[in-house]
Amino acid sequence: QEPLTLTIGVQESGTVQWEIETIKSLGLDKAHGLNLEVRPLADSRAGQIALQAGAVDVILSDFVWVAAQRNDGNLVTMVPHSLTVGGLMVPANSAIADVTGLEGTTIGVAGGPADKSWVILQAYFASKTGKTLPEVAEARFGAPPLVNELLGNGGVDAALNFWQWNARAKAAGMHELLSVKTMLAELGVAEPPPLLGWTFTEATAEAKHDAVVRFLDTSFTAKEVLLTDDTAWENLTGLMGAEDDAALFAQLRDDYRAGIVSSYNPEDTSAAEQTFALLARFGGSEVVGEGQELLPGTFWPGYRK
Amino acid sequence: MATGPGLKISIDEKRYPGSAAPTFSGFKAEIAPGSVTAILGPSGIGKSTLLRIIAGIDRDYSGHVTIDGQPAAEAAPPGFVFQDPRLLPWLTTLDNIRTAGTGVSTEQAMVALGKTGLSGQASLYPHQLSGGMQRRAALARALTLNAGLLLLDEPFVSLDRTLVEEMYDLIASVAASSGPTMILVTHIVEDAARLADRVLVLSGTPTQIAANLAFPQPRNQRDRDTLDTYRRLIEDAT
Amino acid sequence: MATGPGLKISIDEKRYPGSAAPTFSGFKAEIAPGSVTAILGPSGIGKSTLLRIIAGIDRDYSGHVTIDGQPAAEAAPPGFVFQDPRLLPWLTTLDNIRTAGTGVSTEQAMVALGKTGLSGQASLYPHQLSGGMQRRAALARALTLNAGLLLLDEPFVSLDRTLVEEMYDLIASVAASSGPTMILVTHIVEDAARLADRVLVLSGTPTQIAANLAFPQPRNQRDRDTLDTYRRLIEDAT
Amino acid sequence: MPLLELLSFPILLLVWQVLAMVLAHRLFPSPIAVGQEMLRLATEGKLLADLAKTLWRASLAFILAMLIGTAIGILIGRKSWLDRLFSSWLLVGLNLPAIVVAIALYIWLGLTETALILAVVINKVPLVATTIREGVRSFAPEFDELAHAMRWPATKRLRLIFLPQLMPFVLAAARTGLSLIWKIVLVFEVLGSDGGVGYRVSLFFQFFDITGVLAYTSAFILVVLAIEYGMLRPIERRVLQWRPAQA
Amino acid sequence: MPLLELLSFPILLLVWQVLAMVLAHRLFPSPIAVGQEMLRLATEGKLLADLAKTLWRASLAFILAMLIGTAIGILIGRKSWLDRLFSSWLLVGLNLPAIVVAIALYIWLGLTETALILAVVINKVPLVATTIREGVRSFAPEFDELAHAMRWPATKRLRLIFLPQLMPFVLAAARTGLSLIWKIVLVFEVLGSDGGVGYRVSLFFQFFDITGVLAYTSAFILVVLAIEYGMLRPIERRVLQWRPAQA
Ligand SMILES: Nc1ncnc2c1ncn2[C@@H]1O[C@H](COP(=O)(O)OP(=O)(O)OP(=O)(O)O)[C@@H](O)[C@H]1O
Ligand SMILES: Nc1ncnc2c1ncn2[C@@H]1O[C@H](COP(=O)(O)OP(=O)(O)OP(=O)(O)O)[C@@H](O)[C@H]1O
Ligand SMILES: [Mg+2]
Ligand SMILES: [Mg+2]
Repeated sequence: QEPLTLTIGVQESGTVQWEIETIKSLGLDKAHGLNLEVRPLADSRAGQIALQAGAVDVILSDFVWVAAQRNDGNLVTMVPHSLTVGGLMVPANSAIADVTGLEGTTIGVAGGPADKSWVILQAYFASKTGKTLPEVAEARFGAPPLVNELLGNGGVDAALNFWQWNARAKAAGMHELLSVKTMLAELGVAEPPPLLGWTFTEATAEAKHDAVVRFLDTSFTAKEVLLTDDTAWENLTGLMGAEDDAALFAQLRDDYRAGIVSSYNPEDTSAAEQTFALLARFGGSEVVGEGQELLPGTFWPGYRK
Repeated sequence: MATGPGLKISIDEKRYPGSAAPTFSGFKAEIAPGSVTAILGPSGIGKSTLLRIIAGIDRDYSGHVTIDGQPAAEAAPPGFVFQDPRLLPWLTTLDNIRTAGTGVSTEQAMVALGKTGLSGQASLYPHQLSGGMQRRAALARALTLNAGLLLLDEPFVSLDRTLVEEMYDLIASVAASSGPTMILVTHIVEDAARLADRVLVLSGTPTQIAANLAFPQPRNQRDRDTLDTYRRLIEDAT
Repeated sequence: MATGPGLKISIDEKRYPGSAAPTFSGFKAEIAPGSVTAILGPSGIGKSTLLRIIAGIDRDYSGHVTIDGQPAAEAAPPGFVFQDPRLLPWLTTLDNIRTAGTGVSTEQAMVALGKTGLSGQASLYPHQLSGGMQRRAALARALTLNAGLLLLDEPFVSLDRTLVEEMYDLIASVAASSGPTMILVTHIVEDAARLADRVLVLSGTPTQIAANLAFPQPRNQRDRDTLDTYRRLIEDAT
Repeated sequence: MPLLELLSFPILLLVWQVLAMVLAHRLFPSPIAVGQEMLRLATEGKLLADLAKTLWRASLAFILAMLIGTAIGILIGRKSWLDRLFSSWLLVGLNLPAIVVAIALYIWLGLTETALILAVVINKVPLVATTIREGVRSFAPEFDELAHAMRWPATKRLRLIFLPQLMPFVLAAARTGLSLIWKIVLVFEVLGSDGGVGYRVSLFFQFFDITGVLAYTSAFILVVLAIEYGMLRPIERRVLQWRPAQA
Repeated sequence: MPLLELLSFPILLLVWQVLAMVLAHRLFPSPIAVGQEMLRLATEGKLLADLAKTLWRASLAFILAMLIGTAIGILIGRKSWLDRLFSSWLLVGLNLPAIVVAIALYIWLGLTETALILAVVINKVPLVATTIREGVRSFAPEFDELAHAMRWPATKRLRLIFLPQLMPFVLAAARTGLSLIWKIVLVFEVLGSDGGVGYRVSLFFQFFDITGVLAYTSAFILVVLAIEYGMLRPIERRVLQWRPAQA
């Protein structure tokens, strides 16, 4: 089998590197007849630009972005990669016992007012108390590490952050009051939605169909390995930034495993649709773009697992 | 009638950075209160430098220059006509005159402009004035303050003969009314003969006083003979 | 021996923006090739303006000014001594002289400096020169080019009597050797009497030629009587 | 002829429109599309509120930075020992990435308005100071002599000889300064704030909504043009009227 | 007294060290820690390669932007009809967010070195042009008259009267320009490149590794200091030696 070449663009600092490293160290791409080229990127915006500029074939992106782009006429499509979500963190000795305790506090939010977790938290808060969270609590928006920092030094009372930053906070003694997964479940979204996915244009899917399929196979194989094989994690400690911190290592590994996608059925998109609808209702176009529902084709029909 | 200050000048050494010989070395002079002293001497001898030292602008020398006993730099501001007009280009002629001191009123400034024949130019900017007009504006500015000490570096250059006569009268009337001490640097023998009661002629390296002539005042401007004598005396000395 | 160009000046109207009256209106003059013309007149009458028009700098007027038949702005560059020294502050004296034309050699420039008594100042910057030195440098620059037309706006100001004599000799020798057409604006009767073979006296509003005197050349500089006559003639005319 | 001034901007729009029509790319919207979007965002969206927020931040930071920077620039330019001692500090300040300053201030002062404005000011001051210093160094010494002879007090010197000579440098610093400050504010609003043009632009950018980005940008540029032609130019004309007219 | 110049930087380091010791905060590393990290990154990491990449980009962009910006600034400053026609374009250019330019160029030219450098140049040119224009407008008309009388050709005018009068503005534009360009390069390296200081700094930032950020920043600042004291100041001294010494 002649190896096919595919270029993916991934954030050099992202958790996705754990999977890439596994693929490379085990030679999984070669095994699937794929020559996987990896272009490191600085951040997610760089990924979007690289995809638009045609510098890479595949990037990692969230499904809301894909839906919004499709709505805008930019025909991109995706296959799920990760289910991990963030959660609401509080210090160990916090007086906040549950979500109603957020009233009158200052909450640090990673990203900004349009962050998806923040919208979901507002929906959840409204369903529990009937009040509008930003009116009864003060929100401070900032970059993820900044939010963690402020949680650590008392600058905020609670923090809504991404999962890998929460893992670090947990390792530093903070505790998760409520995960976004729980919030979604109580809001009626039973299954966790596939927030992140491998994203490519339909044109690429057509022109490099086989290469894309082989890449997805490779990816799912790697996920399988990471899910079941502890030894595969051993040489990832450096990438994880947990060389001499066993607790952090375990925390990151377990949280990562909890979010691994192990199957994919392009017809079963109900979790994504429900989440999208929720986001559209509570967040509006700032969060989901101009479209009000998840357009068909957001998830690539050309693959299943 | 107030009388201007007396000056004691004693410059041990004044040397410009980078130049081989000092401009002044062991230079001494005294200037009597209320006198009009004309300074003559070849180009580049140090006349303007001397005025800058007296005005307290140049302090990069060793020695003592006192004005009524006070160090030059701390004495009251002199009225100074520089060798170039040195008007502030961003102010009108009128406003340039008004910078002479705090609280110079428009009327005062207009009077000074009138005396130098610039009433019509009050609202023009310096670059709109002719060369002679600029110099007259500089003279008007220096006279506005009624300073006790007037330092005039070739003030009558670029003026036609009629104007020069008017300026002689103006200076003579200032001398007569408030009696400031005046130091007048000039190359024109006539200037010295008409206005000065003392003439210092500079020469040599380092600069020394080569001649020190005293002319009795007050003189009669119509008395051509006396003026001719004075003229001849100065010409002989230079 | 080349002879300088002849000038035909006919200014229908020259009015500065914003000023009520025109500076020139219906002004006509002719200047003979190779002549030395002195222009006298009260401060602010328009002498410098006239030189700027002849040099082709000021083109904001109606009328025709031709130099040997060519429009002023297109004629060969004149040697111009402005009323202020106008040296480029960022160039040494020597380099300032060398800007006069393309390919002025250091030797040529040094010769010009020597003639104006500035050999020792070649490497100084303008701000390090005394007022009189700056003016001599400006004169040296204007003479360097051996231009056919020399425009001199009060070139001998700020010079002591000895230097003025030297400059008279210098100008006379230039006139004798290459015979340029020279226009000399001055307020000093002596300048005109010594150098000019024609004297134009300006006056009035708008400016007109009030007197046009011709003095036969060559003259003997030692001939005091003739000079005295000339002097008196000019004084009477102004 | 103010005709050229009036035509200048329409011509730019025309060029843009023609380019947009020739390229016909999703990411290169025409000015008409951008104009419509701007109108929509102003009426239905939060454009006006965002613009107000950003303008407030930018103008406050601008005024503070100009005042402090000019003062520092004059001091360093006049006293050569201060220059020798502090000009390497100025260089460090110039080259310190905005993000470092922002992080430090956000951590110490929290994600507050004060922190944002202070961060912008700290970022901009070295730029103003550097420009002004060059201006001060180019001062003509003869006016200094004049001031000296007349024994002018410091304030009179400042008003009569420093500021007029500094004017071109102040104008350069002001014109480039406003634009730089707005760009820095954009960056900081992305890092940590809950509104303002920068924040919204980064949202648009997430969806590659270039039309939205340009709508916001154009709104800001319109404000800058209004400031330029309504304020800066008239002031400039008054302040610089002494200058001989140029062709 | 070059003593002050030599002391300037050490004093800054001392102030920093003392502050770091007083605050003793994990996110406020001491200069010693930063120095060690710099050394480590230089020997084991990619600091030198990143620095080389960024320097190359910044210097090329700097030279191009200075040349083009100066030319435009002189043209607009001299011809008032050009100014009237194009100064609003310049304002638009000044206020166009870097990100818009970056996206446009990356998408049209791909993620290439050319696109990056071009984007930086486009971003910087209006700044240089604006500064130079103010300089040109402040030219003394008497030197123009002189040049006119002597019939100097354009090149001689440029060399003998324009450039010397522009010098303070060029110096201001160069000093602020280098720092601005490096900051823009940082942003653009984040958006579309796979190496360089900006790229690495944004990675450090994602882990809140302030020591790493400062190590890279300091390395660049050291280069700038070397350029300043090794090149800019000596050139400046030579070019400006005509100026009367100031106290
Ligand atoms: N740029 C200008 N704008 C307006 N008026 C001007 C301008 N330049 C000169 N003038 C006016 O034109 C007239 C003639 O000026 P000019 O410099 O030619 O006089 P001048 O004869 O050389 O005088 P002086 O002997 O004092 O040098 C003056 O009244 C002056 O105020
Ligand atoms: N800043 C300076 N640096 C070096 N030398 C200087 C400086 N200023 C003046 N000089 C020199 O000092 C000497 C005296 O200059 P000054 O201006 O006092 O002469 P002056 O007598 O006024 O001459 P003039 O009659 O030509 O105006 C000159 O030889 C001049 O070259
Ligand atoms: Mg002198
Ligand atoms: Mg004149």
